[in-house]
Amino acid sequence: MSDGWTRPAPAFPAFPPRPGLAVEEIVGRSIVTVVARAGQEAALRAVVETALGVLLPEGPRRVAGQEIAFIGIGPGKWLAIGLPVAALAPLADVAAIVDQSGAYGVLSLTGAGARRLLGRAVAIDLDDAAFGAGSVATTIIEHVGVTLVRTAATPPAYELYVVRSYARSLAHWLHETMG
Amino acid sequence: MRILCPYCGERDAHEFSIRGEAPMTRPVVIGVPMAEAVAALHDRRNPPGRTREFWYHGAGCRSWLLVDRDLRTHEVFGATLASGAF
Amino acid sequence: MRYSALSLAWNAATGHRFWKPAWRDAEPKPAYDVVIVGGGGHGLATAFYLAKNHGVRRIAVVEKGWIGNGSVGRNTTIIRSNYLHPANTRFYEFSMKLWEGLEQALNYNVMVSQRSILNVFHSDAQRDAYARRGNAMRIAGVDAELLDTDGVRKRYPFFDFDNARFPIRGGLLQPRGGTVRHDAVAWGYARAASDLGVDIIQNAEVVGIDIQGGRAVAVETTRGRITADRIGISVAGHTSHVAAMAGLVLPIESHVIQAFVTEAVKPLISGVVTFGAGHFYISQSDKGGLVFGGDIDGYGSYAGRGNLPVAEDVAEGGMALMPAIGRLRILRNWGGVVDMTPDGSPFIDLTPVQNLYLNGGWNYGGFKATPAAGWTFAHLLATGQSHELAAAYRLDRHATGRVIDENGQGAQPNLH
Amino acid sequence: MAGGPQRLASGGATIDRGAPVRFTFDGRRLDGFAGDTLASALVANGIALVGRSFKYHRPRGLLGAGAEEPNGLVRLGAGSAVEPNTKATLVELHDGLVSSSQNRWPSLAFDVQAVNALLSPFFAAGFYYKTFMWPKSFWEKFYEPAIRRSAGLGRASGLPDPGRYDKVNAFCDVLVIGGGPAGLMAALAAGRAGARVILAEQDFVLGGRLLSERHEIDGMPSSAWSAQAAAELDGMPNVTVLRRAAVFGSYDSGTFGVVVSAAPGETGPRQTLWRIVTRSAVLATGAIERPLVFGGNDKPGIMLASAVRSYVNRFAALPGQQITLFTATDEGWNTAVDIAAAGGRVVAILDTRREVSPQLRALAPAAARIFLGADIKAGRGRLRLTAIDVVDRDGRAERIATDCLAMAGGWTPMGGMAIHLGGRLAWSERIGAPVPKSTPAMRIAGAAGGQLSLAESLASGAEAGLAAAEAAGHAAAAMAIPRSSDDVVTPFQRRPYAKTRRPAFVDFQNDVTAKDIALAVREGFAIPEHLKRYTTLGMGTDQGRTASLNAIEILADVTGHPSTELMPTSARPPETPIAIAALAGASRGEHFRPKRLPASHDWSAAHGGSFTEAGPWMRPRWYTRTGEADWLTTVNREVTTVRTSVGVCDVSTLGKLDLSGPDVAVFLDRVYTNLMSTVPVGKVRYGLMLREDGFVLDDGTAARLGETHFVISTTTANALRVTQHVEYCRQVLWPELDVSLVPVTDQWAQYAIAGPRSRDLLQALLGDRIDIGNAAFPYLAVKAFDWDGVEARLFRVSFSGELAYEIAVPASVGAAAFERLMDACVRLGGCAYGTEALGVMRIEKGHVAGSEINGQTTAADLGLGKMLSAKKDFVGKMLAQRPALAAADRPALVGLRPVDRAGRFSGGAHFLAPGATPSIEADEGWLTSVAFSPSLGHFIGLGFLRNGARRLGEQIRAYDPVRGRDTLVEVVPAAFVDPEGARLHV
Repeated sequence: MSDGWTRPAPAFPAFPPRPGLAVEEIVGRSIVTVVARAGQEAALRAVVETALGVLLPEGPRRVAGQEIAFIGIGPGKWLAIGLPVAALAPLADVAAIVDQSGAYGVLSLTGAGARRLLGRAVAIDLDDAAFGAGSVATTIIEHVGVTLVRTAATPPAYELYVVRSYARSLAHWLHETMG
Repeated sequence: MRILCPYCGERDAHEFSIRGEAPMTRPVVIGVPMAEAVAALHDRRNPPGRTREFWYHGAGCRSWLLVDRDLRTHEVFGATLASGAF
Repeated sequence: MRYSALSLAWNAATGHRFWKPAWRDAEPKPAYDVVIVGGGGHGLATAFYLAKNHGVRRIAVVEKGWIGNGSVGRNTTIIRSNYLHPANTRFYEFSMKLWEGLEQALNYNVMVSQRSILNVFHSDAQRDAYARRGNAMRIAGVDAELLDTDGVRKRYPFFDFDNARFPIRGGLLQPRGGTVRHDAVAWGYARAASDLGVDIIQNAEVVGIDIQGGRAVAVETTRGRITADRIGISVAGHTSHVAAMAGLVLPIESHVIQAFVTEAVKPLISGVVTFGAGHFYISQSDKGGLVFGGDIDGYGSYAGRGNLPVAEDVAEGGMALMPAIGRLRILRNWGGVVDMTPDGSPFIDLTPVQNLYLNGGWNYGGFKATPAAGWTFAHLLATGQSHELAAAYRLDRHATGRVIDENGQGAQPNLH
Repeated sequence: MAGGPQRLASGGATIDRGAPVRFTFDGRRLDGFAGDTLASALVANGIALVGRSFKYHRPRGLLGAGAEEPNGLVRLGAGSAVEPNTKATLVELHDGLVSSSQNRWPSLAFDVQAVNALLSPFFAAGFYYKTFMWPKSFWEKFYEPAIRRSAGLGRASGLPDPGRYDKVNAFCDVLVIGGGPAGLMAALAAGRAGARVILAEQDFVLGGRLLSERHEIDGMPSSAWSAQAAAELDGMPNVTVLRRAAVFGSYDSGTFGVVVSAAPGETGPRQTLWRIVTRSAVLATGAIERPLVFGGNDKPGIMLASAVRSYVNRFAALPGQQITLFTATDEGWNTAVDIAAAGGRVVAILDTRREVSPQLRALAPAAARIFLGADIKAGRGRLRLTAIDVVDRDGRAERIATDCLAMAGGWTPMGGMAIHLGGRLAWSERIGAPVPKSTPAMRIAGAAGGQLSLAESLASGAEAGLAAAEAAGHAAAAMAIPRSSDDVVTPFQRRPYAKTRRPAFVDFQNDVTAKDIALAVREGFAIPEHLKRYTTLGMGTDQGRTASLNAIEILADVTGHPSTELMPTSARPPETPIAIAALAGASRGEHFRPKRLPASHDWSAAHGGSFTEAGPWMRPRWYTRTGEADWLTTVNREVTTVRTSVGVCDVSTLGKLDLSGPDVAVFLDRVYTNLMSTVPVGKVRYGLMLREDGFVLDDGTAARLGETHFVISTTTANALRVTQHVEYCRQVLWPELDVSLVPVTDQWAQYAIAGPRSRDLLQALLGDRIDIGNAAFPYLAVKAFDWDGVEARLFRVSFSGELAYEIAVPASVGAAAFERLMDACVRLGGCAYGTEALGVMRIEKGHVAGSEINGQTTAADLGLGKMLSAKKDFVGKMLAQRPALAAADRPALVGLRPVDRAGRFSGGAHFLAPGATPSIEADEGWLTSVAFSPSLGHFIGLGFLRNGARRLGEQIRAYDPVRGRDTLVEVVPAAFVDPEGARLHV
């Protein structure tokens, strides 16, 4: 029995649009941490490919399939985006599967202004040559840990994963910096 | 100072925290003579030159790294995952 | 030449033509009773007290560069004795008493300025921790006061009380804390020691320690070999590699700590202040510059310079505590090399090598300790026995567990 | 005349005569133009006296026209926006600018403290160290306050800086520092080659000396050429041009710090800190001119010759009516030429050299008298230069009336940034100064590298830019060097330091004279570092730019050591002074550090929550209800409600780690002191972790959700440190164990439901979704269940000592879950409770927290010695056996209550025996945590007492002199309420 209270609450306040920059929260996205068991990375890669039709990225990259995307966040560690934890059951023999859907607030940032804004924020080279579509970086913005994903090249599009408890502080910073 | 994290790529050192010089032996386990255990945890060669230290990329991939660095110049020669350091 | 009202007037009248060097720039002799390695504040103070208190006559201080070039010339000039642990309380209070009479002892004005030190706190738990420390001080006969928010506001109305991320709930005040003109400490001790016959030998870097039959007998320097009955190492920041010349491996890491000074402004900050919610402490020099600093950079370093993130962190702490300093400009920024220990406390002790003695591991607390470190290290060098006030600063305390850990961070030097 | 009475009718490379600007200096309303600096506008208004020196309060005028300025320091702005000690030469003039002079009272022209100058025979270098010692007590009462009163130049506002600040990260292939001829060429070369270039220029216009000299490049005036180059750079997509950008430091791994200021009137941050990471840099910071040291060389009106040319050529402002030139170089003569060309009057040219070339002589304006081998015995005048006493090579003395003297003493390359990271300088005989050496990380171009002529500058800039671009992988064709007018620079001839009876200033701002240097040497301060520290030479806001080289030369003369041995070996940031606020950026006030907010935050804020910081988190301390007189009333009500009914508290802030894998139980056995492998699935166990050194690190719970699956909790304060520690154990110590670790603190919102009616609350809320009867769900049970479509976990754990549960749900529905809990809670007569009530109840139960687990205590100290398993090894076991940690007489945890139950005490009090005289030896321990217990009606406390375990029933004093209290207390067991724990199991 569900009376609608299962609907996740937004983590961020709303961001009014600005010229060349749209910031929107993506609410309710499934996010699951997948960690390969010791020595099982190859096996995991095989299972993911057969079961989900996706090649697990090496390193900090994003690879997207039909329903699911994987984001590399550490050696043998990924965030699986888009499918609920139950759908990842086939991976359970070779990986730890931990639901994090409640842990993150996710922002999508699009437009020419997005790169400029994020460039102020992260100490990472966001030049197309260094951080093109599919690039991922787990880093910090103003003392807040984030995972930044470049989802598209043109117009520049990014997703920003922030733990929920810090979302409002980060939103304040974004509001200030967007001017 | 920037460190080439073997997973994340080059990052500023402030994303990391440092545990200190890597001891040559596994630190402390029961059965080691007390003097050795005390030395393993506390003593440092601390050379005015190149050395290996444990760094933790807490703001990135959360890997423990062995960083090869010169204490006089801050030149970072490289970093590897610390798994299997002992 | 003794400094007096008369000598000053006479020299002013004669165009200052007859002043003599403050200390003799000595040539190394082949042998001494005691050789002290390191011409910093501690080394020079040790030489002075060896000559003054113990009558040792043949003393040399060998310095690799120019005297005062180490920690004594690169600190934030703070003196205090607001410690929690009895071993530290006793030692630093003794040091404070020596500071209070230093001008007269040295006939040199090192400008001891007891304008108070205030540690600001932000929570009930921090208040209790500071009360514990303040009470420990009072029990040991050291001055301490616990201020509430209004007490802090009265002294420092320009702190950020109302809009702060970590509101100020009070502070622990040591009225006798303050600052000292740091370079003058080196010069004052050098002059007084030189007057007592101590040889101060600059540009003599120690490159080897000669050990025969387990006894240290001489130092090899870039200006030749010098034999000595006793050798004392007092080379803050560089302890590890000098000790390594005697085959010693010590519980010490060298780290960089940055400090900053602003352009001079009219008096704004009366005493020394430390911020409990960030890494920041500050005072204002007699010339008007705000002198401030924060945490160590955190990584091992002999480079004597820090990096930008820590400078930013320090500035953030400063702006959080006192946003009135925002438009003042940083004029100089320097990095000092400090030897950090696993419990944040120093060593004044014998070493496993006979006749070789160590004064080191001062973390970032060495400057305020200068007189007492010199006094007690001189005692150790003269008698071979630890001075009772420094008896806890033993090299074997990590083996016994008698650690002196003021902040409870445990055996990781860079966390102290 | 528009733009000031001394404004020339035409010319001026950067001023906009169509944009008049009004400003004030010391209350006087004055006119200038957009494109002026405050300094140039003052010159144009005929104002020579701009400030007072630090020590002697001597009247001072502008010396330079740029960052080297030691004298022209003003207080800018008003109210909270005041900016003291600002170099007028670097202030971009704008309409409504308010400025005033400093360090004078009552006025600039009449300054009472100028009396100091009369005492200057006493105030020689090092004076302080020799005096103020008699009698001892006078130092503190009289001397020091007097010294402090005269401290400083400007005055800070004392009000919060109202400015906004920001930070930017940037990455490039080539960072070009300086936008003069060499910098422009370097940026053009690298930019055309396709490299990512950032060009940073401190000025608001690119061009550097090209704006101030009447050179020609490619047949056009040099200022026009630089405007053309600037336009090309501005148009390149791969080039970023930063104007008003002060590069202040070179840091490790190619990182540079730059402060970029907003243009006047620009909205947005006042200043922005750019953190630039570059593959390599080109240093093109130019050189600054050296003053000449002679008696009275500080009279207002005496300037650097290059500054005079800047004022005349760039700003069309004439600094005097009768100008003289005092030069040691050929370039100096250009000054006379430029003044004459602008219609100014050059009275005389004094060259220190005994011979000059006929070509040079031919440059002199016809009316100017020429003195060779000349020296100046004295500059004369009180508030402004009126005359100079000149001696020529034949010893003839003459007084010449003049109101402006231009000094050309050679050049000092600005190479400091090249040695921030430990590079070396080399002495150049050609220019008589130290110059930095190029490295692959930083190539030196133009005057900064001793390439003083324009042609050399342009060529070296192009070469450096190309090399830097190539090093970053951008192949480039060689670049054509533009033709430039000839300005061949003759080798520098050293001028011996002339002895004079009058004060001859080396450091203008700090009033250090040539005599002071000689005195310092006499007293043994004979190397530059000692000299600097003893005399304060070079320690002013101009960072010794105009003083350092003259000081070295004088030192060389006095000591006989060659200059090459005296040159600086290191330099440190900041290269130019930078505002503290610029380094801090936006992290200020409430936003000094980010806040973590639990999912219940909005509910708490709407229901009387009063918040406190807990590490990075904000947590409710209590929930005030209308009519409650004070916080203690509120907390007492919350505690009593929990003890008698039910309460709900957000405990999401505790750290949570999800651990799984085949070896997880083995792993946890090594991490915790007690056994975790024996915890049955579906049960929770309290656990203790030690640091490797044997002291307690943290406590928490481990819940076994499956055979190979645990979730463990940490305290709020230690969450990050424990995560790091457990990762170290996993990755470094035992990589052979197959264990995965995922931090899940943010995934789970977790709420404590405590009190005798907590089961009723859950029953009402959950019905038959989960059996929570005591049999099915006993103390320390854990179970996952479905809560109306939400994955939830229920734990039966208790911090309060009551029957209690914790329920966890994904944080994304945490707010809704908290509302459900509170609805049910309120219906039962319960309430939400905050950290204060939580604290009271844990003290009532004798549970330890951060005040006890403070990094200095052992398990035995905490009364938890039994948790050290004898059956296994674990982190910290070995070193916990060190004698001092295992000693029996360590202070141990006890409970305390006042003997007079109405009495009170506080945390931080120390224990002394009744009647004992306070002393370190008599100190027997201290109180860690104190609370008023509404359950018992009196204060209770926990503390560490020497031999505590054996002293129950004793009376002792809680001695608290910093609060003025001394309370007799009784030692009792550290559990005040339900010591048997019966309530946990009902």
